[in-house]
Amino acid sequence: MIRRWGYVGITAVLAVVVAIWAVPELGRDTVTFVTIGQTGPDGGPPLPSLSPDLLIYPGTAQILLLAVGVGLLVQIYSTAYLGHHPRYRSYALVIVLFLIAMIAVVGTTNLWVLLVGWEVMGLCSYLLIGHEWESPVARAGAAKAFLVTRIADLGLVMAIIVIGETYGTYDIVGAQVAQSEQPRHATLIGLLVLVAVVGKSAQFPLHTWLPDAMPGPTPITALIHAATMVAAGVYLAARLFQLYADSQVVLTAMAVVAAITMLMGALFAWVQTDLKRALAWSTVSQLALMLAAVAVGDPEAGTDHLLAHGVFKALLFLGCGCVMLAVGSSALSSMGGLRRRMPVTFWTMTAGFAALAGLVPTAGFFTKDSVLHAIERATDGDRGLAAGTAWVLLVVALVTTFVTAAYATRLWVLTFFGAGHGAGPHGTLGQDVREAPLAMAGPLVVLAVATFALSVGQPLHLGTGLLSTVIAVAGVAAVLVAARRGSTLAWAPRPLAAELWLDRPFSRWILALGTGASRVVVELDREVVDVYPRGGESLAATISRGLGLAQSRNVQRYATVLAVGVVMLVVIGVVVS
Amino acid sequence: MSLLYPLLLSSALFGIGLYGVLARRNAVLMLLGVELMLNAVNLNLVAFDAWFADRMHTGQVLTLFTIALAAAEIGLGLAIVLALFRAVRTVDVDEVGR
Amino acid sequence: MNATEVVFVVLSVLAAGSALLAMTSRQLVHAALWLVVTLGAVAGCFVLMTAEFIAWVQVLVYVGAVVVLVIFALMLTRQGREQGSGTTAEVTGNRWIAAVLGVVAAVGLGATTIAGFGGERIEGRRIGTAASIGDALFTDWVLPFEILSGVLLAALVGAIVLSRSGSDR
Amino acid sequence: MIVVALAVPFAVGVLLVLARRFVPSRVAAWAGAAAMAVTLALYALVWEGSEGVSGRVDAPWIEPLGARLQLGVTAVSWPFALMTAFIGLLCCLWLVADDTAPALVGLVLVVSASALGVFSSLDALLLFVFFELALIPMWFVIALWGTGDARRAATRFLLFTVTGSALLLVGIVIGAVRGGSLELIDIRPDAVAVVLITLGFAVKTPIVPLHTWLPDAHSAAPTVGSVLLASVFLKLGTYGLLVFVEPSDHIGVVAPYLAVTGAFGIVWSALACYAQDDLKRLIAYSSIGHMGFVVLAVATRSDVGVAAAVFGSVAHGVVTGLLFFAAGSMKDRYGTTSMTRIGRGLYARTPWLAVTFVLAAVATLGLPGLAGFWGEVLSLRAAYDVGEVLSRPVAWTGLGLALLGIALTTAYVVRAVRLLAQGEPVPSDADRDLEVREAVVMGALVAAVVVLGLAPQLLLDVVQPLSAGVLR
Repeated sequence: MIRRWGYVGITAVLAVVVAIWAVPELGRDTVTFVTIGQTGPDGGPPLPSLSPDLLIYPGTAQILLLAVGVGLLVQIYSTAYLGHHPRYRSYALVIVLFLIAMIAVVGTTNLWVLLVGWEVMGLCSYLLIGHEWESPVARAGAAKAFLVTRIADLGLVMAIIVIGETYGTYDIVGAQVAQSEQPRHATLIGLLVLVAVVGKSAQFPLHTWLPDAMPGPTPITALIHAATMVAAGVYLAARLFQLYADSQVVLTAMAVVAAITMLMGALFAWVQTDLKRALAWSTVSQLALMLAAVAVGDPEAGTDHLLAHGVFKALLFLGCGCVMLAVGSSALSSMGGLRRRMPVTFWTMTAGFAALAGLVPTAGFFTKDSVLHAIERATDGDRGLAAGTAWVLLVVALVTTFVTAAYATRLWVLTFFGAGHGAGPHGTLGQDVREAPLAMAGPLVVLAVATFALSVGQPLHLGTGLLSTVIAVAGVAAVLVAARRGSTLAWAPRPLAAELWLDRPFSRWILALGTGASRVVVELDREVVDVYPRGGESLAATISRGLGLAQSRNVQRYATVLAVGVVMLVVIGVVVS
Repeated sequence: MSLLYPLLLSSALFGIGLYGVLARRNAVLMLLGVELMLNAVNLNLVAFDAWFADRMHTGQVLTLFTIALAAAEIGLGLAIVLALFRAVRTVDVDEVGR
Repeated sequence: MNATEVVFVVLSVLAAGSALLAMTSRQLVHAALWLVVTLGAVAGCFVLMTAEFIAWVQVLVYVGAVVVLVIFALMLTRQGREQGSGTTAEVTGNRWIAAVLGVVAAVGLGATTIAGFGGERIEGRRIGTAASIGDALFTDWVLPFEILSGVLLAALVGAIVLSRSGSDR
Repeated sequence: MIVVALAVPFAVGVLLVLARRFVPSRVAAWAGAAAMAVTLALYALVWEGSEGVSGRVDAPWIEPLGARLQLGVTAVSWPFALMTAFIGLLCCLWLVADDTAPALVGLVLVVSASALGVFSSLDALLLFVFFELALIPMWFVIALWGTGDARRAATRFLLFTVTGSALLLVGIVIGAVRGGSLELIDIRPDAVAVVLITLGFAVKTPIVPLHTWLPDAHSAAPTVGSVLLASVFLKLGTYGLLVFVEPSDHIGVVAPYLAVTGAFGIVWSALACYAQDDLKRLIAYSSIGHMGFVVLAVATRSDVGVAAAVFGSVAHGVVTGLLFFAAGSMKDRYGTTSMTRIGRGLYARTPWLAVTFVLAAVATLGLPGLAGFWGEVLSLRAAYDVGEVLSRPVAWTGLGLALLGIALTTAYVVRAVRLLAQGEPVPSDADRDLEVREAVVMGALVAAVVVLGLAPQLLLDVVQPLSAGVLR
């Protein structure tokens, strides 16, 4: 027990240090550099180095505080949720390593440090998803997550190299300064960054790893796969936005990706029968919303929504963990009627669902409103994105708002209401279904408070605000009415339930291709490439056999050869002389 | 008498002896071939001695030596053939090697 | 062409023909006997070249000793196979190469001698009496002669050692 | 200083081989470790800076040929030499056990010293002599202490390398004749000689398709043999390419082929790795991939390329050394390196071994922050820059293949981790965690991997002034 709280202590120290460093920056308008890298002697970029250059501005400080805050809460939560686990030490230490990596990604201005943090986050995610490595599902999910994100990360590696070659520095600020003088290679850089973002933030078409990562421990899902790491993709897109802001190609591609992903994620979230997986799809959808904000040229709105989403999605996942601990499963069919037994979880998750649905006065409403407003502003077509694209994006976003409200309500209803319909294997709620312990409920309360507190001081845009509220309320009401009429809320068309078969290339085709190719290579290595050594061998053997023929062990043959030789020598001698 | 007659006979005997050495399967007859070639040489030596007629009679003396050596050679050779025959029960040079 | 030459040519043809038969005969003993004819004819040639001593040595050593030895060897090495089938090729596979080589060697040597000694003649002097040979042998050639006797002795001992059967070695 | 540093391990090694019947195992191993420690210290102290040659020794040798005993280290060779001495030391420490053959320690010393000689030679003929000197002891190491079809694998290794050496010697002679001297700086190989030298070193490096000796040799060799082969021997190839081919005026003849085959080798070896069951074969194939990055970097003929090649080589030395030591630990325990036979769940069965293995595996896939990354990323950058001699399509083809290779590398590493470290544990009697000597050796390498990963400047600062033209 004491050792478990020791890890909480380590995390707390980390959080306090970051807070001391970041909190004063929250209100500041100016940008603070710690140090700045310099260009190489020959005008080209210097060889890569991991300089401790740091850059803080208010958005950065917020995300840093979000990361360490959620991290601390997750550590506290884990002491109760996972305290019995024999491998608690590695679990807790990897979380600390993850937080350090996240701080590096968010705080640095050196692209290589960013990359190191970025990949270490991916590694931690891999290790934590696979924490229950006895289970094949966890192993598969971890491997898939790592593979997909790492392959996408090659985009970031190349983007960094291109940035270095283009602007002669691996420093973000330096590159931005150079870009403001003469922008170059915007499309290339932007597309490469987009690849990395799509992978890390689980956007279409690389989105399938995130739902499959759900076998990981639920606190980890809350921290890494909802609040921080997946959001880091959007953060990166926002951070490097200036470098590709001029490229309409990149912005359009980003908008298209965002539009497809947000609607798709929301629809998939609707049809899920598993609470955790539904929340995962919801994360995908919300990340797409943030990316849409970046695409329409308002990365600030994107990071704001990132912040709010980080809080309420962490809240939802942690609440989901409480529910899972109580009923022993994350399947919606085993839940229902939990609101009396688990009042704290119920009320805090209600706040979370409200934020997800975008209802006033939660932070989710305000930040989503900002995003919608940004999209709406982009429809005049002078912000880099074509007006038509922006209109489509706006419509999709509004439809998504409706679907989001609907599925949030559906999950809320199915989890907490219905007085035990389908509750437990025996039809009634078991006696062991009770409220989560304090270490788990406490963080929920903190996050729920934060869900409301973050809305303080947020801007309000009346037009889009009203519109989105109406749409969200319509979504909520439609579901409530259907539920009241006795619907099981199980409307799930087959293509949606199968998630449009988008996972098939990853789970089957690419795997089969790789396995087949590797077999072919091994065969070729053995049968074809090895031909020349074997050919050399048989050539030597043939020659030696040929020469061996002369060694017939027959005196007469030797004598014959000798005689022929003598005669030939004589003939040659005569002819020459 | 023309010097050519013994020389040409010598050439012919040498060629026939060579053929015998290279072609006969029987080891004893191979040795006979060798004797024929030696005889051809002897013929040459004597012919040149008769033609040159030096005081030391080099050709004839060498012929004598050759004959003696040939006798020694055939004696040793046949002894070897006999030993070989006792070892492998054949004097067929094609089979001895196998 | 005088009488000596006529006799020499006749002897030559006899020697060459019997040599050819000796080297091609299927019957091993016949081959040895044809060799006797050859060696005898060559001895006749020696006589015609006035080398009587050599001729007698030839007859004594070759016809008398060597051929007898060969015939003994042939009989001692009789193989069962040969008695069964006389059709076994007594010559090896490379007899054509051997024949060509023999012809080439003979023709080459003959051509060389014709080119080198075409017009030369042997005078009718008596060169090969026992007296003159003995004189040369025991004055100028005495050292090689003695060495040769050592060689003969060694060969004798060697032949005895070699031909003893494995059991009493 | 360098003479002493070379002579000590040579002498101790030869002594151990000669007195193999009279020396106890542990004494032999400790003596070897002491010798290598002296060498490592001397090599560390000899450094005088990146400009010029450090610790130069110059003595007459074979005057009629113009060959002189010229020793010294440059900015390029010093990292190689340090890495070799370090690995040699760890190999000797690894052999501190009761069942070690003293002769094996001796041969390890001779091999290490020969490799150090290659890295320290400033004379082409001397380099070649050391190059060959390392081969025969290696044959004994593989053939006598190997497992499986060791004799065949060792002979295959020997034949491949000796064939390469023959080409190399011809190339050196041509270059020396044209350059008028056997000094490395003066060697001027013409186009034919460059092709010959490249082929010679390509066998050693190895470049696909000249690689088929390597998996056999690695999987058959004993643990220290595998480590030496991977960490030191392959570097002889890359070092040779760096010293002979990279500065040559005729590199353009071979550069496109080097770039494409090097990058193709990354993909090829990664695919081959994916189908392996034998862990040592897998690591062997992964070495081919890493060398592919180095070859690609060399082919660009740029300062970044040189830095990439040096960093890639050194990083591969420590990372793959670590992997082979981990595989060796498994072999010591389970008597096999077949992943299916070792069984799953090493995390639970031998936690520290499993963690070390996973760290090494993650380093080998080039995770940023660990040593393997910087060599790869510098190669990518060199290829993106195109360099002096390549055409852009060729360089970018190499770049694309290399990226694909990185992705595939991740796949096989994840597969290996899944097969070995994760999964429902199947306990076995042989399960025991790291011994002290294993922990020391692996700990040293882990430290090296992490330090090189987090502070690449340590090494890059050594190589960087190369742009001022030390070797060119």
